[in-house]
Amino acid sequence: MDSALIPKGVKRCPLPIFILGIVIIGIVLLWGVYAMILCWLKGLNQTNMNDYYGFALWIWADLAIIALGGGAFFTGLLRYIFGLDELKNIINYAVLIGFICYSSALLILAIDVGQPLRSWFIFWHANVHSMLTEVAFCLSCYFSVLAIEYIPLVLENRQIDKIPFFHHLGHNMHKVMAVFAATGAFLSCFHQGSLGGVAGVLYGRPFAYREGLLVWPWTFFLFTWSAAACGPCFTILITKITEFITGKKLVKDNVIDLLAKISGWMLGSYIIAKIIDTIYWATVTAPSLGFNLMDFYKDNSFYGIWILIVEIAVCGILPAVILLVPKFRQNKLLLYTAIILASIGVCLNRWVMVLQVMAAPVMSFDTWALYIPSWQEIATTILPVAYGIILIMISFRYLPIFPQEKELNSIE
Amino acid sequence: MKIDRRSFLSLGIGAAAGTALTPIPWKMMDDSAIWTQNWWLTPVPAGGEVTYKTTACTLCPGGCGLRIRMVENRAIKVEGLEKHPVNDGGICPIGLSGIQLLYGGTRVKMPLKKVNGKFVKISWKDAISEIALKLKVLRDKGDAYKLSCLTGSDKDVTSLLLKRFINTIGSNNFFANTTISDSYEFVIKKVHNIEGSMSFDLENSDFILSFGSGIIDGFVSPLKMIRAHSRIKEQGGKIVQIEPRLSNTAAKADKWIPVNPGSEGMLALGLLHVIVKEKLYKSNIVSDNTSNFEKFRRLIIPNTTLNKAAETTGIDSKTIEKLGRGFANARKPVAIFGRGKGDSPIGFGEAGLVYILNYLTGNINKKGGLFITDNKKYINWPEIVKDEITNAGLDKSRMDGAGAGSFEDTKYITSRLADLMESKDQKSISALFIYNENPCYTLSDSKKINKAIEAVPLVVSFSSYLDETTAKADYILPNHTNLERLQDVPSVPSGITGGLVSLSKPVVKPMYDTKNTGDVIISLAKAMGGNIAESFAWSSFETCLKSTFKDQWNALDKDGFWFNPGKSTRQCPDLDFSKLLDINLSSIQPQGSKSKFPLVLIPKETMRISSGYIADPPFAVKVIPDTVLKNNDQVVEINPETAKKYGLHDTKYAILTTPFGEVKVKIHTYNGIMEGVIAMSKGLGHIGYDKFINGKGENFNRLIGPVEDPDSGLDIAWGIRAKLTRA
Amino acid sequence: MKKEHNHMKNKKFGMCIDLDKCTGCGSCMVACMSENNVPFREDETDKRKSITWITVYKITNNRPFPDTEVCYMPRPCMHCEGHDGHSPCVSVCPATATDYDMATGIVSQIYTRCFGCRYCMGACPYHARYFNWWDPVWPAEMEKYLSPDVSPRMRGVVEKCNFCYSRYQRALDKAYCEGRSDIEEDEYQTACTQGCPAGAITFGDLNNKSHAVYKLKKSPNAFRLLERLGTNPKVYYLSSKEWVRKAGDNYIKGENPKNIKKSHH
Amino acid sequence: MLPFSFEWVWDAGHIVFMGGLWYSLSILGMGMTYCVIKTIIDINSNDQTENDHH
Repeated sequence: MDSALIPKGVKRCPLPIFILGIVIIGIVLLWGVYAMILCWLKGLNQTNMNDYYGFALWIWADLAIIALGGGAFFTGLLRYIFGLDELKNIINYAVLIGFICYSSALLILAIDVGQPLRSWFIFWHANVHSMLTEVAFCLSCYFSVLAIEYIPLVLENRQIDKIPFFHHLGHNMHKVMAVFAATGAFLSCFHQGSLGGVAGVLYGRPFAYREGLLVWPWTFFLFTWSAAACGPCFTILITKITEFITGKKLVKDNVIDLLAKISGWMLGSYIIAKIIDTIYWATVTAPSLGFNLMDFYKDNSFYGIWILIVEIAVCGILPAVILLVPKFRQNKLLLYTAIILASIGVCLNRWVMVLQVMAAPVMSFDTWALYIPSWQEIATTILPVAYGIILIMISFRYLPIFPQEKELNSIE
Repeated sequence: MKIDRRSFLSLGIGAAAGTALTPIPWKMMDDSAIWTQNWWLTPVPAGGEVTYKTTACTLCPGGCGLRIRMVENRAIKVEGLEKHPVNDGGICPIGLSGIQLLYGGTRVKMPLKKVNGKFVKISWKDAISEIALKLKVLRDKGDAYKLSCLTGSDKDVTSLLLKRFINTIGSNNFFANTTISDSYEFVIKKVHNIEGSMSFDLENSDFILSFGSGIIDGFVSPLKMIRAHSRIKEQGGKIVQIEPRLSNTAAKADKWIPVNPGSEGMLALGLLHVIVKEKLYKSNIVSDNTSNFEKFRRLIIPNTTLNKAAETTGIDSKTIEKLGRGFANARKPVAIFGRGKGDSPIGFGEAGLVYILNYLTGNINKKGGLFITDNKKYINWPEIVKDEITNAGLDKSRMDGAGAGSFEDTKYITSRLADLMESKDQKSISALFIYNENPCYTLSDSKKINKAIEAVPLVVSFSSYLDETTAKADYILPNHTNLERLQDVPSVPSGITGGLVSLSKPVVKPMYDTKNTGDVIISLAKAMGGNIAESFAWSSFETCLKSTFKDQWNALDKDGFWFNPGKSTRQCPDLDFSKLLDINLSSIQPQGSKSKFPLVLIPKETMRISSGYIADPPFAVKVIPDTVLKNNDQVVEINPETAKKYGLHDTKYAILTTPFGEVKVKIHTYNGIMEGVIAMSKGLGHIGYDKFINGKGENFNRLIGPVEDPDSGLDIAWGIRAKLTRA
Repeated sequence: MKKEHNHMKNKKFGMCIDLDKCTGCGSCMVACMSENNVPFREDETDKRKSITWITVYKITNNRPFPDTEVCYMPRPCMHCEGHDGHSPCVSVCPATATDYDMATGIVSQIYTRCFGCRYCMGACPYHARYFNWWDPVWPAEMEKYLSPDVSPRMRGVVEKCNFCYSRYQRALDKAYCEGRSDIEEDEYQTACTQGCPAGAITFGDLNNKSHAVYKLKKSPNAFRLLERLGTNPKVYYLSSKEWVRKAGDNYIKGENPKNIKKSHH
Repeated sequence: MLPFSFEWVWDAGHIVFMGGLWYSLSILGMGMTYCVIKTIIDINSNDQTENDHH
């Protein structure tokens, strides 16, 4: 029925199955939309956030999905600026995943603020000294970059491509894509960094506070680095999941291997920097403010030192080693382990840098604040996942996302 | 033209681009800012000229002066009146929240009559004539004495008008809520045989020995006490707090001595033992000739006294000796007594001994000591006009037995009210007026009172609020509330050594169809006619007040208070020790069997919870800590060791049982409480009022029963035996 | 800024709270709510959602019975100066909805500018900032008592203590009408200072030698909360008890508070 | 955001930050404008050659 829209030379599942899939995911989406509307109409009392937990699940989700969406900017940087041409076979998907992550982040932010109708104040009355301002500006600018990068792909749809204007537009945009990608990389570095800065500048919160370079705390650089390291892992992960669901090989192993190798180097170097940062913070910064490392990991039922070990050793060193050693990363099972661990690691890092910052007491007589999100928060956090799946389903069905698909899956 | 995909897309893009170029999106953004700033759910308070009005607080016996900030004719904020002898600009959380009682949703808005169990509107005129008719019937039947009245105090003009009214009708059965002041008066009467009360000059003392008095927890005149406390801190005075629990007062004291609940009297005896045995008392105070001192001396000097004191109180004898010496050797020591806020009287056994402790240090009527204040009333009304019925009624003795026989020095025995209300015989209450009091909530064993009051044929409440008792009334004749009404506010003596009266003046016009109770009584008297009308010759309550205060009225009207420092002290005659020879300390033991109820429940009183007639307004409820009230659950304090012993855990539920009832509570473990003791905040668990106070926590008074002091007959119920089990 | 210096010396309003006198009665909290149109709800027992610009903390020395000690600690906004007005919260607000006023040292909050991102709340280690989780509702006739000097806040914005700035404005207006260029110490006092029955709170200009706070802050018993973080707060506490003074900051085991160099007074 | 809003200060922070912002926005804007204009030109030049196909 919709075969006219499906790219030439590839096979897609029958339309009813596709629609059924959309409907199933759509129900989850609607659940999220309902929660979102509740939050907008009734206010943030729908959440379990409180005055101790001003930043909670949503901000974590924002930080995490932006870090995971970091694959787009880093792959773009490698492809367009450093000229790693093989990556053109995965860049489309990286861009799509990035686009989903960033649009989701913006949506969550729009729910998260107390007065959504005033969100534009962040631009209009910008306080340039605030990390959040930097985040907002770079985030929205980079989102337009992603949109610009995604448009040519949409224009490649069989029917749209027939229209000369769109055909030429897509062609012309491809030609100048390097400029956009460069701008995107620049913006992305800054907002990934400033997201790190959000916690790092909080000098009233010894758990988060870091010294740094000029106006940027060390977390600024660590966040950019970790996003560049783990974003591509997430891109590979989603690619592998897509391959599994569609039952097709979509990207050649050498492309994956190249990206995995680069991720390995990034992750390895990142984790060394992270270890140095942690040691300096634990032995110099925190003690100068009156805290022992263990003060941040005791007297509560959740945040133990295990979280630091898991983040650095299990989700940092281990995947870095796997990705760096060719023998390991060429083992499928180990590769999957590594990319999953790396993705979890970066999410865990963001969790710690948002929620544990809020949970840890600062005043000597204050107590730990633990928090469990309300269903509305969970639903609105799942909402972007559902939205992402739907967008991927539609894009995959109607757009030539994987240039190698035709070659790898010839139709008899 | 055919609309194909292409033209549709171009049209869409064109429209979007076109709109972006118009001012529409920018205008909408601008509008959204304005709209969210004038969010329709957020009120915009009207402005106007700011003025200040002087009045006095009627929400507790403290008698603070108030300054109300007005914007046009709206009361905006309650502030303390500067230079007022009680509070000098300070103000407590309840007083501050008074504004919410005025404008809040708990008000009775018009006179109401109960018909078939439901309140219906009634006019003032009808209500008064109906009640007058019922009283006439009562008089005609010869049951005039069965009219009774319960008020919050017997010092203010309105309460005394009520007393005069029921006296004129022909009844002696006037009751006022009994407090620690009744114990003070009782002791003075007993040992000196004079009318008087006590006042403690804490701020000038250098050693304050407090037998559980919540000096900064709302004791009698809370603001005066808190201010005195600050002076003590400035001047370096020493405070020793004797209490089973680390109350705020104990926390701020220089020394906290935990004592077994109820054994404070024994400690006083132990201290007296030390002081008398070691002859540490002022020699000019007692000599061998002082009547019966020698007998008293011989009674207490055996070492068994000290040992027994140490055993009962749980304080070792060394500490008692040291404390006794320290107290006696201080330059200006004073011992203050009355537990917590002083809401309940204490037994003569304890009160008498602590008084002697003061007496022997020679601090009576001395700076920094204990002052005997004059109880002389400022009321000087003409005698009531009596008819035969009046005379017949007044010849009868009080139904509760106060003022006669062994209780001849006692004014009211409120603990017998429930029985009098329920009983069907001669000694029964047929009509009850209730003013500024909420017995269904505040009296011990409130469950019984709630049942008993239903047996009274005519209950008239003058309350401004729909409280527990008022809900059970047959008629509600709502008084103007605070900030609306004219009322004298006599100061309670504790802490104030001079004569002081403040005036509560209306700062706003009455919001609803309410009437000053003073005016209602005068109208009711006039409706009764005859000698009763003649006894109430005033044209209005205001003229009554003016004629009562005569010369003081100008000061009251102008400054809001009349103060004459030092005027009201009384000479201290010699002390008769004979009354102390057979002192009774046994009744202080908490009720209940130790085997069944291994723990002792004591009340916890704080400035943030009003535990009397007035319930906590929303602001005050808001500042109640979550270790006292969590959601709607009452939280009780116990020592972590006790918790461990009974398998109880912090923040978890438990069942609290006493001989009088059982409630579900939450546990809060706290190091600042003795093992085996449970502390529960008083003043919660209301069921009248509105959702901002209702159903929050449990009523402490429901868990205790009345305890009659064998000497005074006063209800000295305070703590009780209890048990906690895991829920 | 320089012009202002020549014209009139900058003020630095601050507080000294005597913890030996504070009785924990809660008047300051209620006085503040009443002065500043703070709303209330049916259930306020979740203290982490309850708006109390000044909050009284109950702190203990954590010793077992009977050596337990308790101290109350009222905590208004500290109006941190940080380093040259770089207070923890002001620097992070993305929409310039909160400001450090160099002329008074007061950290203000512009409710109509705030869009509720709550970053400032995360930045404040004192939990002095509160979010309006609900629309404010004043039941019955209670809207009548709202003060026109302070605008009620709408849902979804952050609010906090502003040292009763509206009282400062009134005092300035009065002085201006009377032809004076400056106000006296007692003309501008916060609601909590005025209401405190114990007289535990002293408020004034920390830069003005004739003000009571100037002397009090130099007491050997004076300390500030979390000085080591460099927040440079303008609220001083006085306590004669060492454990209370020590509770004002965090110390590593074995550290002697006396040897710790703290940021400038 | 704009030099005439009152938060605007001509200090290094503002110049660097806003400079970066407006620079990026300009590149994006100019890039897209270029693509659109180029496309319109392309279509017009192609129209002649491709007309026959329709």
